[in-house]
Amino acid sequence: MINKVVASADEAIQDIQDNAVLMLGGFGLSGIPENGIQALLRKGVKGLTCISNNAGVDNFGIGLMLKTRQVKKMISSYVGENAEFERQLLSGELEVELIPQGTLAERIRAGGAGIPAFFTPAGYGTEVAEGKEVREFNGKMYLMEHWLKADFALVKAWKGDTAGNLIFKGTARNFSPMMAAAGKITIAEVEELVPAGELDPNAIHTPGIYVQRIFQGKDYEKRIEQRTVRQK
Amino acid sequence: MINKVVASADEAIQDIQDNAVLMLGGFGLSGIPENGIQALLRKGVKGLTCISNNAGVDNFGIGLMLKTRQVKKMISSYVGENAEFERQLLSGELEVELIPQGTLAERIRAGGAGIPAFFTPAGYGTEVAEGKEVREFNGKMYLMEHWLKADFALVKAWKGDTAGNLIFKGTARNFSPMMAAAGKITIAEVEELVPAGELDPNAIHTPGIYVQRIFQGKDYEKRIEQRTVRQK
Amino acid sequence: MALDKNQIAQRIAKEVQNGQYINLGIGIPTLVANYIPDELEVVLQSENGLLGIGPFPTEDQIDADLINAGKQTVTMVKGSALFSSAESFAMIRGEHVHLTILGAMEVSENGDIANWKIPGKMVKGMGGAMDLVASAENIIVAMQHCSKDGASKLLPQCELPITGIRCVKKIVTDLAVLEIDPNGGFRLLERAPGVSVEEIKAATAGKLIIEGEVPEMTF
Amino acid sequence: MALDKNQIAQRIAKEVQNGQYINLGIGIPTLVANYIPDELEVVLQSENGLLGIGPFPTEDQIDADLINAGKQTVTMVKGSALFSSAESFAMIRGEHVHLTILGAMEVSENGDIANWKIPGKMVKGMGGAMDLVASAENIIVAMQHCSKDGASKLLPQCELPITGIRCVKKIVTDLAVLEIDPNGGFRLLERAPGVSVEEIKAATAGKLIIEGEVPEMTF
Repeated sequence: MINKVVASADEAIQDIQDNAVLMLGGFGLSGIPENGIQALLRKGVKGLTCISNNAGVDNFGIGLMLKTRQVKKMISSYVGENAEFERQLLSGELEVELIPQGTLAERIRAGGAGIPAFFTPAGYGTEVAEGKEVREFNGKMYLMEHWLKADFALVKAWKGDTAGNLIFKGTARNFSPMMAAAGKITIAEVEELVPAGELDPNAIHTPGIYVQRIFQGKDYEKRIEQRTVRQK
Repeated sequence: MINKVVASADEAIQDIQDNAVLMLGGFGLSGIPENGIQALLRKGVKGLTCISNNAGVDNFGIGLMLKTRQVKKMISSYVGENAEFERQLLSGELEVELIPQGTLAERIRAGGAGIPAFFTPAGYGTEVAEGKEVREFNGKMYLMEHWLKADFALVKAWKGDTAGNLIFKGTARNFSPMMAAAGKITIAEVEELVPAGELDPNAIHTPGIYVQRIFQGKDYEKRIEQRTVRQK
Repeated sequence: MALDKNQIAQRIAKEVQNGQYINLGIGIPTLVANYIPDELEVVLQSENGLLGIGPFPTEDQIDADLINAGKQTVTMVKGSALFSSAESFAMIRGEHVHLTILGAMEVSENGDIANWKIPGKMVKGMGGAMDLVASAENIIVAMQHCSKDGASKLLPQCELPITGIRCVKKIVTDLAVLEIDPNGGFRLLERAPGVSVEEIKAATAGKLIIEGEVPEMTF
Repeated sequence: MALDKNQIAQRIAKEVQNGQYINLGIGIPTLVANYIPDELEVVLQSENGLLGIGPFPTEDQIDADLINAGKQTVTMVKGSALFSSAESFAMIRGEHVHLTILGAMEVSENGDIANWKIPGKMVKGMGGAMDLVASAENIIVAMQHCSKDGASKLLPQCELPITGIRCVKKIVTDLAVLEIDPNGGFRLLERAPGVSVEEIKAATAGKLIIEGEVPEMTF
């Protein structure tokens, strides 16, 4: 088996240059590559295009990279938890492309799966359709949407092995499996890194072929956005 | 949770009528719905269109339904293990549509995922491309391919629960997860049927939403086509 | 008297049918789950990758890796399944989810819905709403009949950027239950208890269709 | 002397590079696995849903639910992963598989390949071959230089229905190693031990490019 292990987040991201296109896994703050984001902050790389469903919150996740002005453009579906984001957007400092969430997920899947374009009904008749090819199939209208790829994909998994196989946990899986496949270089950080052979081959969410580098993450904060509880 | 359990294969397939379009899971004889096929033989339903990667062998799997002339048309990628098949094909008794295996898998996935068409490079420049829309993306040529759906999908899983969640085993998974999603009515037979809550939600291959009926299968033969062994 | 949020949710819960897979949007729609009768077997889908949403967790059950689409901590029920966002929207786009309940800023009399953007003021993004409204076979909107400044949200046509066209089937507001007529118009089905047809007329800018006696809601 | 099947496989194994993900077709390509040096870290992909094909099983390891694309019983290695056919061809179509080795009935001098159909005689289907040749960055063909009746299988253009166009990079036959020249033609790289350039010329119907001394193969 091919060994994909690198020593640290800093080593994993060392060749990410200014103006790179990145994908970052996560839905809200759940499943974001915390270690990778910290390393990007340390490296100070700028002009990034970040493809991520959300943009973090003011002081966590991608929100930290917005504060340091490292992000030139966000490609997301929902960014409504972030005042700094809204400020940069309204002032024109930040480019933003908003994409329906299912279209975003499928465009990323298409990027990994070698499908340059596909048709979806989402957004037909709305401003999302502007400039896009429209076509009718079986009496329903659809938009043609193109694949999304990235120079680097940063994903965070629950468990991973030295061959790059990944298992996610709960709803922290979200966009990460598709992003892992759509990144030219995919960097996986994991809560628990094990030798190849220790994960059940039948339970793997992301096969190692999609992962170029993997490292043992540390100090996960796993911040919760909406802490909703009930009494026992 | 919605309970999807039916008592038997015969009950599960009772409303499959002549001329129905069926999808049947399996690669070669691995993972085929043995109980469902036996029930179709008993019911004697005719004029079927069968979408399945292979057509079984002479005396097992879909091959049995070819012998009884229940199949009007096969949509497959590889059918080279079946003399009766070849005879019916050359005599014109059987219609056959051959599709590249990856295109077949993706067309079925598209059917389940609400994507009416997509582009793939497979088959460009070959007779598979005849009559199809061709388009260039980033300097490479692609064919437009359409979704495939079925009136009924018959799949066989290793474990399933009463809510219709499925886990497959080994390479017996193959086409079944996509077919489960692409069937209007999906019938799952399982080696082991357990109450909802006993399967790990994180290890499920086919979420129960795609399965309308599930039953405990029996008497699995699991015939092996190429028994290759090495000495200890 | 106009309904409160919980009463709107309670009235919508009556629309739920046995055996349905349901996606509940953020806000009032999330509250619907509290009113679905126990005898109905239904499954709640969360578009971030969960079928079978359970109640909020107790303190000791909280798991940062298990949230709903509103980023709230949740639990799973027996028979839940977890999956990726691509699989989740395959379910939605492929019309496997039977019922979508979501909020709106505006609904037009032909069933258009606007709920994602106020130009120059608010840019949160559409999230999964555009996918949901483009594909669900039944879409019910939960909202206030009028905005805070008293302007009707049931319009001849939407003024805000729309989320989807000709997709809304039914609307439950604090004042009324209405359905979109296939030929255009809000057909008034039920009044909130104590709310008159005249009050609803006054609060509806789009074409209101009234036929015969309009009964009061029951819960 | 012309190579036997195992020698063809052995020579192809020299093309394998460290770190590659490789898809091996049915027949001679399957034999290549036996000759990949142990010191290379490579992973074999089977398009029916397995990364990390191991050796054939011993009698007591046989599992009907674990086969390769040739329907042969196989085992897994440490670090294997299982997946669906859609995921498998996502890997292939998405160019994550670096090297595809497959058999052919005919190869043309511009790199077209035919290997799935003989009109009126044989209809087995293309299986995954059309997907593989449309997407792999490196495609090596393993085949006999001539058919059983002595006709060359290296042609100016394919006569049988083709599987893919301009895709083959290299060909290893019982007589020679050749690569497809970007401008068309079979560039002769190596001769089988004891086989002369003249013999290869005589067995090649398409344009053969010979430059300087052509060395004998080493294994």
